[in-house]
Amino acid sequence: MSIEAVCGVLTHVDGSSQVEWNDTKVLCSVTGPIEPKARQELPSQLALEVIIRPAKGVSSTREKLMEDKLRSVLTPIITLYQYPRQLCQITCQILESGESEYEFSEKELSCCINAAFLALIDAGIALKSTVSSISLVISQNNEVIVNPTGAQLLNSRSVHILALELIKEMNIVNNVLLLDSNGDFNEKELFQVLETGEKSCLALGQDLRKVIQNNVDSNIIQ
Amino acid sequence: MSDVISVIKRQSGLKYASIDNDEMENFSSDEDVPMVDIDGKSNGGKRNEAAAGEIVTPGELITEDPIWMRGHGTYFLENSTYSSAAGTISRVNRLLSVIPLKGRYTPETGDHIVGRITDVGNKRWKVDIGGKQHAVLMLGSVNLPGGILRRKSESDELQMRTFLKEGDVLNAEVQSLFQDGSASLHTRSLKYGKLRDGLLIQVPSSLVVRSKNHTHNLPGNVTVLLGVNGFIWLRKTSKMDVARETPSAGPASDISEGPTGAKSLNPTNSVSITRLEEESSWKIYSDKNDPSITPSIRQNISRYANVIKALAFCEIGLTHERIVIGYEASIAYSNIGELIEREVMESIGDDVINIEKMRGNGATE
Amino acid sequence: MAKEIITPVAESKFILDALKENQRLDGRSFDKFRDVDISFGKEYGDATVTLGKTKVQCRVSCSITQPYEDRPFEGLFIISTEMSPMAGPQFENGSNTGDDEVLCSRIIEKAIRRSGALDVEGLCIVAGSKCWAIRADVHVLDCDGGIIDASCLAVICALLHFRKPDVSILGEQVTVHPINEREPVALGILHIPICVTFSFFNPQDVEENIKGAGNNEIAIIDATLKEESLRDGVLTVTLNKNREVVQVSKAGGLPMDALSLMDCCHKAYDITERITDQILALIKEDSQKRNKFAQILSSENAR
Amino acid sequence: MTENSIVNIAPLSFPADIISKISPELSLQRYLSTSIRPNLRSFEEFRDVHIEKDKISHYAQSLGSSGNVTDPNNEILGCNVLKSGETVIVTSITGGVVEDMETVSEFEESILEISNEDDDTKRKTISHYASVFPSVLIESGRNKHFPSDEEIVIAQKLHSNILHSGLISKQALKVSCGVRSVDVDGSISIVYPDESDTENKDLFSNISNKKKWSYVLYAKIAVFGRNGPVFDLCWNSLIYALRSTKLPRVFVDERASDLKMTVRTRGKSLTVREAYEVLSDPYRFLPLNISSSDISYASNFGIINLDPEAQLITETEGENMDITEPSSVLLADIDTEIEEKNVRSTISIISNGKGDFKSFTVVGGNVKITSDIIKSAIKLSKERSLDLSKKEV
Amino acid sequence: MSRFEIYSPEGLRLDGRRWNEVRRFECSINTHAHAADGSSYLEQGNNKIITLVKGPKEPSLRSQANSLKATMDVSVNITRFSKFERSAISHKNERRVLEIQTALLRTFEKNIMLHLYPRTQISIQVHILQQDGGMFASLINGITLALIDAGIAMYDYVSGISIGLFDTTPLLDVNTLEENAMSTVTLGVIGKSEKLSLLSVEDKIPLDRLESVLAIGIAGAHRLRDLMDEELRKHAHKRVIKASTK
Repeated sequence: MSIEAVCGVLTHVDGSSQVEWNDTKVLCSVTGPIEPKARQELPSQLALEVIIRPAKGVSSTREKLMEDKLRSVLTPIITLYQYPRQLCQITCQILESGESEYEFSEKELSCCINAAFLALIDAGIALKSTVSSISLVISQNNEVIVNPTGAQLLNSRSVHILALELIKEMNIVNNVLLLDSNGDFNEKELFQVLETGEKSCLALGQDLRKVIQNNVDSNIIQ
Repeated sequence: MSDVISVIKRQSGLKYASIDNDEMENFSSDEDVPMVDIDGKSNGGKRNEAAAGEIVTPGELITEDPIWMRGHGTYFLENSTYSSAAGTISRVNRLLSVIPLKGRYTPETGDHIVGRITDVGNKRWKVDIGGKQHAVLMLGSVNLPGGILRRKSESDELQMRTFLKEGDVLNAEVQSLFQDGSASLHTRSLKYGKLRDGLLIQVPSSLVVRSKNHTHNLPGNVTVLLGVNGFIWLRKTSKMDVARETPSAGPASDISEGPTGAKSLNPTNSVSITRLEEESSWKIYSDKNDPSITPSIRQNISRYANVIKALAFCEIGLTHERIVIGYEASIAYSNIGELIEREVMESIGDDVINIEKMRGNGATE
Repeated sequence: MAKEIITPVAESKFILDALKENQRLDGRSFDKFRDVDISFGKEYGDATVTLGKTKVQCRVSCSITQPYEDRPFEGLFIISTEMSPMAGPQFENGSNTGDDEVLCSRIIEKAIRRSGALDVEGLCIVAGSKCWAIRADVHVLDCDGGIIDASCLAVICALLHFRKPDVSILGEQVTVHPINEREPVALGILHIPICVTFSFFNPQDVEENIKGAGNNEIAIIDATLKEESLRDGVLTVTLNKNREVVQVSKAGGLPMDALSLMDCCHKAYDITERITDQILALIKEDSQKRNKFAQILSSENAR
Repeated sequence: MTENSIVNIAPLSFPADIISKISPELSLQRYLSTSIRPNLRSFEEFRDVHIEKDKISHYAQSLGSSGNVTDPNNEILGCNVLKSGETVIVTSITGGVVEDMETVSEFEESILEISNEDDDTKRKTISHYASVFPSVLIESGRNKHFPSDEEIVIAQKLHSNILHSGLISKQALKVSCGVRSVDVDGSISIVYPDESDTENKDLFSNISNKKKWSYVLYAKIAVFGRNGPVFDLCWNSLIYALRSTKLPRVFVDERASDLKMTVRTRGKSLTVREAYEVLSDPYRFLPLNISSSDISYASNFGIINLDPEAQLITETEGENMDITEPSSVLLADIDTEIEEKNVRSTISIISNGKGDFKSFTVVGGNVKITSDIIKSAIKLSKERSLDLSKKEV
Repeated sequence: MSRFEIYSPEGLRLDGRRWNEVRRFECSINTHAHAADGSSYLEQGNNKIITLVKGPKEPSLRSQANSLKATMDVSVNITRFSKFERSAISHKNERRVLEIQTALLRTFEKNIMLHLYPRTQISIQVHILQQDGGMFASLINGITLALIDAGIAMYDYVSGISIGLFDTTPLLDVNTLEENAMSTVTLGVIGKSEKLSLLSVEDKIPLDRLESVLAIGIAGAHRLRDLMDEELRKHAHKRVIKASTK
């Protein structure tokens, strides 16, 4: 089932987007570039404050790890040097996790990456290139499933999240921004995941472009 | 509002039997005055004008006569004037104001005050004078070593701490007031400057009676500096003080020697510009106390301090005569420490009032 | 970084003058509550309330824990209201020690938890050793004023919408039946508290308000963010349908005549009735929709 | 400066350590161009790892001496000290016993039984596996009371990787509870279900179906002398510690097993079964059986582009080929501040040396990740894991 | 504990008072002249409260100074021995205490003429030595007295009162036993007017009863205002006599 995304949902932030994919729903807001607090300020580049809040309960160490991964994905694609001594606040609120939180966070993280990307564009922050992210699973009978459901995650052999940097109208993969695989797998399966992942990331990239397209259309009155 | 349920006034005081459950409060025998009839006389302000000197409390209607100009401590709605503080009413030719019983010192221009430096900042010192805000002492309005005529230079700014630093006590005069009522001080006369060889006590500023001169030499070789802001400095009488009291032979120009401890090098009283330079030498900002203070002088200083505290306790206005009378009355108590006992303080207070009445000179209002 | 909302003087004067002429920026009358739009998520216990531009989501989750020693017969019920910069630049992440945040969470606490809206005794599984712990997390997604009203609505709707797994007990042994095995059980909701917030403005000067008999202070219902930042006083009344005042909180602010406060309470009651009916209708409609194709939901082992 | 004098700008030259301070990037490139690294290791050379025999754990002392345990309140169940370069990691495992709250319905329990009868080599679903609860403390001299982001991220990564690696199954942590009975002549004997004969089977059955307990493992990981990313060192140290971990036997007093007590609160009466006082036996223990096939070791790599201008002008003529693709180089085992600061893209692999992986993390950063970089990283990680698995615990 | 009657049919409460009787109300001002500008000690029933007002003074942190009006802060210290049993944890930043502090601050912010003291700070500290119900109301009275003692300009008294509702009869000025047994309302009334600066209802009350409870409360509050006023005038009178002999 394809991704449903919409931009510009919130009013008191610079950019926002809501992404729903296969019963995982994430709302992301971007505020920036704004004045940072003294301790956050970086002399030469934009400081990123990444906040992820879970669907249930209060944010804990699990969300801190997801924030660290999201930050490592976003840092290379934003032109940080263009906003010295400024701050950009990226807040992702997970509305529906779509997976059992104790063991997994892959589906939520891939949705957060896509939502953050759309929100950054909605906020008009300069990006070097684009990103699209998907989660994959190798099931018990060793076949690679893209964008699994919560149940498929539970009885899988290994879980993977992949974020690729796309350039040239999101048709060409420039680099692997993040690949995080856990569970039992070998080299062959790893490359198989990379291959399948690449194809579906490109497909997702085109969907994201369409979302951005009609967001721009709706904003600019012809 | 449905009619306020008026509640019956209970005549006799109720003795509350202490309820067996001990944590219930058991009333002392005094009469517990429960609800008073709402529309009874005691509640609304008296319709007629509140007389001068009469006590008012916040929210009370003072007058409905629009001719009065409303001063401090009052607020008004159309032509009725209300009091905004608890205190006494003062009507001075059509200016109506309420003087609060207690309040912090409000600086007036020309006040002789004692203060403590709290902050050294860009070309100014912040001085705590016990008021609503700290006063400001500009670098420009201070005597600098090397005489009055020296121009202020950059290096002075850097050396500000060598003149006056945090914690120093000084006496000064209020030069002007800012828009929000805070004071700007100056010490451009030898009378003012850093104080040493003594002890600082604080009393409510309303107790210090304003007079022409606030520096008095007291018997027992002690000098008192009554700051109008309630900060009082007691110290050993210096040569300066002696020179001040005895009418000086020389042309007593307006530059009277200040008790800033600046030693006059030649005892002759001829005042000359050169002498001024010597006087305002580095000594006036030295922090060293005079080593030759004898224990007896120290005792006198602390006795005076306790006397002043006693007078303040009895809320008696502080004047030169009363302090001396109080000192003499306190001789009866050999142990100075005893002076701060409640009974002793009250007896000193009474003695001062009685002796003063006997002497008939009364308070120099 | 929490940056105060500073409305320029010209704008604040304009709003005040408009109020003096009985006008509000968004054209609403003084007593008009913004229309409430409530939507439920896929999983049980997920309600999102939209009040004009204000958007608040509440998620209810459950787990099994040990009851408190001094209350062996009662389950646990926790409400957490944490703000995030998503709601607006004036909020810091996870901060709930600011004056307004404390007041907001305390009012919701009094309105729902202390007032016994949720029957905590029904949460007890084995007295003294095992009970349900219900947790309601309020996420403020967008803040355009009226957070307290929207959050209280969101929590109540989420509680009504929530179903916990069925539990069977034999002796000490407790077995939890996953949702696809046995129909989940609803929570016991004893009454439905609805919060209504009034904002007060003083058109004349202060003396008139204190001493004057005029009583012409302005009271508006459900202020937007701009009106909130300019108001002189605030009153939050919580009522339920059976004419009970659940809580009232006027924490200082512009002194108001007792009569006009009573008048506010009566206006609030009419709004309460209307919204309660709206909620109950929506809940019934949602449960019908669910039973038609009770699709298999992921099992509810919350953290 | 007079107009006509030509200012000859002599090239400034600084000693190496000053360059590393002024522009660490340049100094790193200079090192790399001479194919050695600032820490004087070759590109693909790992720091050697040295581990101490487990001396301080509760059981280590008893095994050493005559078998009876010297210090009963030493709660450490397993421990490991790992030295690698300047960094020392001390991991200590402690444990606790907790009652199973989330009891699973018979329906799900039956699935559990069926699945673990058949071959347990096939990987089971994740709900069969448990994990350790680590807390990481990187000693930095300041006494701070709340963990920094880095410590939280490492601890959470360790927790989720152990869970996903299937190292510890929930069965391994199940408690088979013994009963302490006082015989008629006052002698205390503790009997355990799996050891005792069948006659007091019923005694155990009524306890086992009443309450179920399981062990919980906590790991305290202290890092001294941090000199670069430490996740892989922490993982390896934790694995060694787990391999040496033993679980104390747990028993319950006999008379406590069926005592009931009524409690009256607030007008309601309530019968509370005597809470079982679960005690741990200081002498008897069981080794923690972690599945040996799932033991795996971690290694980390960094990738950096070689900046052509910064190359020292070397004689080899190959130097003047046109630079189309900035050649990137794989560095194994990042350490020292210069490398950590300048290497943006990292690979972290946890593998068991036989070609299977447990975790594989690639952070792209600004360097192009090609498949042969990944292949060479995999090859190196296999060798690394092999020699780490040979170390004696 | 045996169920004893909170309110007997004859109309007597636990401590023997009638429904409309206020507890013993004794207050004195200028009790800590050296420690603060304004101070008061209040005993309302078994509530014992010390209030200290420092200011208008130089703000401690430069950042707090507001150039238009004084800034205020309120800190309430509930001592651990104030209740019948000693409380295990200190109440310092309990949310309930934070809420009371905010409410008190916002009540007096509107009553004090802050614009007369720009760039200054007024800090109010309240120490609750003993509490026996209606604590919130006693805090209001304590602060009003201390502010007046400090000579700070304010528009009018703010008198606080608590009223319980025992199914239909309102009981004025409740103590702990009554507070635990029924819903209570706390009012902060401005001087002799019927304007409420503070209104707090913590438990359920029927809407139709609220009006009569407010009416009783306001009458009670006026009563307390008169008691405070009486004490103030006595104290002022003493000082004026002493001062006139200067």
